Amino acid sequence: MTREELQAAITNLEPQVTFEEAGEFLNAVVPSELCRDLMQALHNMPDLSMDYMFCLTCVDWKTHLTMVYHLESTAHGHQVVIKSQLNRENPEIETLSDIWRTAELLEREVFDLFGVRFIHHPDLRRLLLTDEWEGWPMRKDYEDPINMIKL
Amino acid sequence: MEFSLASIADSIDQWLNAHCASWLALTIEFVIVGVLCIGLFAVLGLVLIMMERKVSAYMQLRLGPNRVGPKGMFQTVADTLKLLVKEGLTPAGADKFLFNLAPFVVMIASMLVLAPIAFAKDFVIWDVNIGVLYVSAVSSIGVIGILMAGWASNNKYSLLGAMRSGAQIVSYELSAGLSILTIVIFSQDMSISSIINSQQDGWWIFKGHIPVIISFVIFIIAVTAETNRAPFDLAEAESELTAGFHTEYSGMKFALFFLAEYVNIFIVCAIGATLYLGGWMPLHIGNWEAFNHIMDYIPSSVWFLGKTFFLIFVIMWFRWTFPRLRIDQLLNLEWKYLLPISMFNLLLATLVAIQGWYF
Amino acid sequence: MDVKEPGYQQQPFPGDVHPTATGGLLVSRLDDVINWARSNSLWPLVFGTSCCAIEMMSTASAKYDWSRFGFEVARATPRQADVIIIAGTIVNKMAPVLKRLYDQMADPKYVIAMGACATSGGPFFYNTYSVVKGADHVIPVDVYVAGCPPRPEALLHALITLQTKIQAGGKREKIVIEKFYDNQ
Amino acid sequence: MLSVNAYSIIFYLLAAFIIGNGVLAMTTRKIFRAAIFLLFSLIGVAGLYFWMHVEFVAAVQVIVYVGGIVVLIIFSIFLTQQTGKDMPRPTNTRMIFSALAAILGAALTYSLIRQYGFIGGSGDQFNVSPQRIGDQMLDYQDTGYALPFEVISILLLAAMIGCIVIALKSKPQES
Amino acid sequence: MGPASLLVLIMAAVAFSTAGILLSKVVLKASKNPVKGEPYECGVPTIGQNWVQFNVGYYLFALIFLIFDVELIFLYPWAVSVQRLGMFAFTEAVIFLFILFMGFLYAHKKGALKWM
Amino acid sequence: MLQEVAKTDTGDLVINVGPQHPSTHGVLHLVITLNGETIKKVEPHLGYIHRSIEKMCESLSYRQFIYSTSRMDYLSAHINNHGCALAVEKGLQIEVPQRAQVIRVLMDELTRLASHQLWWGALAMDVGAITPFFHAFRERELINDIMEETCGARLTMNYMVPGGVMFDLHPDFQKKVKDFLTLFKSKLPEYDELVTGNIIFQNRMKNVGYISKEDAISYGCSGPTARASGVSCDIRKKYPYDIYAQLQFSEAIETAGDCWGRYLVRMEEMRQSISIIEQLIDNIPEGDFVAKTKAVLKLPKGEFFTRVETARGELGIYIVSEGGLTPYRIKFRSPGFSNLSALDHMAKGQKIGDLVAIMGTLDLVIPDIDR
Amino acid sequence: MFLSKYISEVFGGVKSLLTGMRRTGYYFTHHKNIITQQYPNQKPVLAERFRGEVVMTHDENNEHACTGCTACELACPNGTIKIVTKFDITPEGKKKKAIDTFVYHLELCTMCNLCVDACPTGAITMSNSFEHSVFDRSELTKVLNKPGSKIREGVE
Amino acid sequence: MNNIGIEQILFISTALFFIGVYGLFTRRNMITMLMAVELILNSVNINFVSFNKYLYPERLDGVFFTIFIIAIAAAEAAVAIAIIINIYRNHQSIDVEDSEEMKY
Ligand code: SF4
Ligand code: SF4
Ligand code: SF4
Repeated sequence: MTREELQAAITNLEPQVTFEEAGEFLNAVVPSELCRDLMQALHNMPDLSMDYMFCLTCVDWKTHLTMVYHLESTAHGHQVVIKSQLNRENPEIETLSDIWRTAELLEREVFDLFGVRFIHHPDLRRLLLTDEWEGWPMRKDYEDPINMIKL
Repeated sequence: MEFSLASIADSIDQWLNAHCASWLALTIEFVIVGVLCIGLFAVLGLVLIMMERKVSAYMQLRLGPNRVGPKGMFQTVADTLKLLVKEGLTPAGADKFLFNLAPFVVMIASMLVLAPIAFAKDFVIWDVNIGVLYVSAVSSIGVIGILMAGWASNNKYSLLGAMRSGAQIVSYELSAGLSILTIVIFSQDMSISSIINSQQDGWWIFKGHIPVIISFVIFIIAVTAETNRAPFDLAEAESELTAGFHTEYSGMKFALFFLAEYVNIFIVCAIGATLYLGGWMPLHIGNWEAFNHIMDYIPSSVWFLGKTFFLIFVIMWFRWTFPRLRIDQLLNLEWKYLLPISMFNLLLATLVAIQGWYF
Repeated sequence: MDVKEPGYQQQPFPGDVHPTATGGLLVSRLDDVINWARSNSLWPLVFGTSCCAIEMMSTASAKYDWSRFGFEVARATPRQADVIIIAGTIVNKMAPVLKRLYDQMADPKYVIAMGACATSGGPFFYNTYSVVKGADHVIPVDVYVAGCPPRPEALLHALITLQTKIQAGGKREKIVIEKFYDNQ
Repeated sequence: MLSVNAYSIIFYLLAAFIIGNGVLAMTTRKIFRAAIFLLFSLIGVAGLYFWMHVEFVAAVQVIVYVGGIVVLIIFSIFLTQQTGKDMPRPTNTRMIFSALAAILGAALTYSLIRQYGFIGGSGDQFNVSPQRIGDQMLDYQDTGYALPFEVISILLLAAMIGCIVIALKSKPQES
Repeated sequence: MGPASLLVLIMAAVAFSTAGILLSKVVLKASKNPVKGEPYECGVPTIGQNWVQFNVGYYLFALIFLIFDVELIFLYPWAVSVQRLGMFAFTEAVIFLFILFMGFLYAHKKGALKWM
Repeated sequence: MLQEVAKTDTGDLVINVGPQHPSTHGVLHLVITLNGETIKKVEPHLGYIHRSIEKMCESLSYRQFIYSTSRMDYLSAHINNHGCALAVEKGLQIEVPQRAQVIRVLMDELTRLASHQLWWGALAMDVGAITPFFHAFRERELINDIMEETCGARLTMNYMVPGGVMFDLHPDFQKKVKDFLTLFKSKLPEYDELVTGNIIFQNRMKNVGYISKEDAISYGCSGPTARASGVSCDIRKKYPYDIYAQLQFSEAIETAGDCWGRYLVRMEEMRQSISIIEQLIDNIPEGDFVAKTKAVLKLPKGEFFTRVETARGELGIYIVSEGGLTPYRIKFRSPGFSNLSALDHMAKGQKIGDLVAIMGTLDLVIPDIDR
Repeated sequence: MFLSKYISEVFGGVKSLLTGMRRTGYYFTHHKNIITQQYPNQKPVLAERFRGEVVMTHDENNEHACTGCTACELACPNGTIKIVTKFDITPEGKKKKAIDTFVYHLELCTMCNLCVDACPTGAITMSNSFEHSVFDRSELTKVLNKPGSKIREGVE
Repeated sequence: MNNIGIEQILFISTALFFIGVYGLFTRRNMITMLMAVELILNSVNINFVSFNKYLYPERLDGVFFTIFIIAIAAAEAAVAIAIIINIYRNHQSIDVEDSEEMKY
């Protein structure tokens, strides 16, 4: 599918989605409550069949966090980026780990580094850092005077 | 043949008996035997480990130890000395008694097997009349030492490794036993000396042709497995169980396991050489008197050691070539291939022996 | 904890002959022999955390072949190892593990810090939140070797350096580190 | 070839070894150790056979008991026990009564043996070569053991089938 | 030498091992720390108990091994005599082995020799 | 007492494999639940080499951050650097000279070869054959020598810079590469003799660690791991970068999905890499090896995503720029991370010995996973 | 049928094993394939581009080309280089910035070559030396400008 | 010291027998009970061999009996352990008192 068709199809699925113009992929921004339903549809719709999640990450914009999901269809070859904004104080979003199995570890990583809580995630624990670690190190305001020596 | 170990032993015996009371002479002889055995143990360990390192090095395009002493010959000496003065720790949670007993059991087992082995003509500690049976009996004590070590260490890897090697050793004892039987059938005796004497006119591997060769192959495979050598080294499979049953052992206690492993290799190869390649018996061909006579000039101990080291080399060759089997494949190999084959081979050998179809 | 027992430091340097009691003479010789054995039989623990481990493997490989020095008996368990070569970055989560491994080694034990990361945190010294700035914050290190990664010869050189240190009975101050390569 | 004294010293050593390990095997509260002491006791018995110059039986004893039964017992201990834990102590009364019964029984039997006063030979002419055993075992006359030889194979077959049937019985429910 | 040599060998082994183990105790003053005595499990504390029971199929092999082992000891005296006694002894062994082979086949068929 | 025992003992054994374990190729920590020798569950614990590279890159300039990526997947150091350089070039819209592109691809493929050689030796060592490891390093050392001569380092080269490469090729480069290729092609049959054909090895590999095509996609597997299950996912084919589009090579695909499939795919990839190098080695165009760039690079505001095929699979580099001197956020989508997540799926129901084989064929590089 | 498959399996397996053994046996007997370089005895052959450590080149007059512009310090990704500058009085009486100490933390350096690339005057280069083993890590912190060295005339 | 005769050997076997009996009485664990039984069987074997050797040195029947007893002991041990393990699987315990309601 071309970018336009994809855009139309997604709008069709979820009218609240907005699109960003720039970027090499189609960037769709979806409210966090609707994210899971949209994703489910993207994965299951036969003409979309976004079965390959090749990246899942989060960006801290100081005012809010943005979840970024990169999806691709191995059958059709089209890609899309879904973004979803979360508030910084209490970031929460539904898990996708049952749709894409790879999301389980990736979401744990995002939880570990950004503190985003994934609702219904089967096993949400720190992944990379020790269990006693405090704070979310990839956030922009993270300070750690002991471990972090600023250049 | 003026020079022979047997004559030296005899003269010592005579000299001692002539000069002291018989009980003293006996005690001294025992002490000499003990010291000799310890010496043999130590030397075997040093030589075999060095040999292993060099063999592996050459197969792997490297040089191997060459910097400690001339041509690296003292490398294992250094290792041994270091192990001697390294701490031998006992884990706090271990069953201390059994943990420390296990190396002794393993050592005693492999020391005991030395008794019936004929190192040269008439040079044997105790030519027991059930020779080969004795060997397979006593060597099975070693497995208890391994199980003990594995259990007493209070470590999961050790326990797993010990269980593995227990199952493996007992399984492969069967086919080793069956292939030994083949030779017993041909030579009609179990004692090592008469087995060797039955090869006066040719080694069994030549005389007994097909059934003996099959049993030889099975024997080599089985003893490789019994000594826990690659490709059957699951008990200490580094990549799976770190170091297997001796994970918690250090210093000299570990060295004893290590040493016993190598001495066991020597022993099984000595048995293999005795059964199939005539032990210390020189290469004799039927009744070619001249040829046989020439061969007799080589001392019998050289024959024995030569054959044994050849077999040891083969076993090392296996180790540095093959990947390791998985535990179920290992047991499959024994129960599905080696055991049935050796059972049929046994009958075949009997038939050949009874009908006199051998040379 | 301390690897270098004070008893050893008081022993004379190899070659010195004690003119006093025979006992003293014998002990000093025995000590030299022991140090010789220890230095020539350094069995490393298979411990590599990252990139430097690959160069450590290269050192074991045929071209560099640390078995020439008798180092090749890499043990998987710390109980049987003599030297732990810290090949790679130590991060905060790994530090307790490293400490534990070191503690579980049987005496005598030696440590080589291989590469920039193990010596000082190296490339990850600044602006990282999870890297230990040098393995010597965790365990005592005997020999440091810089480089990122040090080439296999450099690791061999570190091992030779460690050997000289052991042979001298731990008195590092007196030992001159010998260099074999000069690039002119 | 050994002097009489050494001969008997070895015997007493063996006796002490067998009985000592037997007692330990029956009284230790660690089950794995019990198996090991049992093993030593059995090895001691094998040593006794060697001492008596019945080498074949000694070897059979070692092969079957040490290499087989004890290994099997150890495996079953691994399988069924919390091997690190001590076994519960038997109650004192039971211990005392059992000990009394055993000691009294032993005393009685031994006194009977003393009374009977076996007049054995020195056993010197006793010769048990494998050839003799083999010949007699394969002999189908009255003195031979050909029939038991075959029957034992059936017994072993039965045992094997029995083991497999029993052991595999509860397998499916596990997995 | 007779069976007494076994005693000698045992004593030699014990002397050798004891000497080796004691030497390090004499020469080296080992350091102590609380972690040293703990079991080594790849550098992290162990999970759960170490002396756990073990649900493994090893024991089935041991069972069958035991049976075959007994068979083996009967074959030894047979092997010594068979060549002298000739065909009759051969048939006896054929029957003996055949019966056991049946058991082996049974075990194989029942999957007892398959890894659990 | 009866109930107590029944509750506490399920006959399961939980053991740790790693973080210090010879078969985890680094500091992966796996907590394995065993029933007998059969694996019931594998739970990876990561982070033992989490070096916070992503955070660090946020304070490094666009020229500087590339070096840190060679420390991630150090066996594909060039390819990582290549990906980063591509991302920066995408942002700055730099045209890379032809010569630089060819050099880059040559280096990538040499790296891939070296990485696969190491994998081959390490896999053989994991399943217990030690000699192949040394034979693999014999050839690998030759590549290292070539690298050292041209790039100045053996492992962490930092050779690719935005706009091209750091140095021109060494004059001996072509000859050395050709020598190496002839030698390596004569040694490949030896690899087969020693390992591929070996019956023990085949039995260790076949029907072990199976993963289906759907599962492989769902787990986000890429690279040889996914291709062994029949997923066509070679970025060099799908989204060709630099001059890959003009090259003749085929994507190695197997359908077996087990360790044996992964083994065959990697062996085939080695042959493909050889053919790529052969196509290029005589046709290196003349010209600049680096494009003229400003001394200080500033990416425009926006998001840039590049995907490259490392020896382990698809590496994604996601740069968010706010227009400053340093990236605002960088995320490395590492192939090993996703491949690792499939480990539990693959290892369930297999033996411990198989776990080693599975990890060996996944070819994990732990710093690549932890970053 | 079953039997023939069984037998061919056994023989195939044995043959594959023998092939492997032939290969290792070949190497065992052909020692010319050994590729070991005996490092301390044999000098290693290093490529001239090999990056072993950063050095500052000094000519025979003990002069270097570093102006103290700190470009290298800025280019270095991990703060390996610290430059302490001072002001020299030139013969003309003008004040001129020059380096006092050029501190180089070898223990931090990643041999990435970025500093050498950045240096406008080519004052620093990568050298081949690699034997950096020390007993004390503070010995790895080096001062690159030799004592008493001066900036070469004409370098700006 | 006297020469060792049959009496001393019989003393060992008696002692071993009653040690086994003691174990059989005090132990409540099937495996240890099995061990006790093995000890008892061994004492019998010692008797057979010694009678054979000292009283009827020209014959071999004692030896044969011993061998057959060992064989049967092995078979018995195998079956016993199979049963024990089976009981354990069903009852999670091999204490004899716990498995009185055994359904076999
Ligand atoms: S020093 Fe360099 S090569 Fe070594 S681990 Fe650290 S980053 Fe990797
Ligand atoms: S070395 Fe070069 S870049 Fe660094 S301060 Fe000196 S002149 Fe400037
Ligand atoms: S080589 Fe790299 S790390 Fe070393 S000083 Fe230069 S810029 Fe810094």
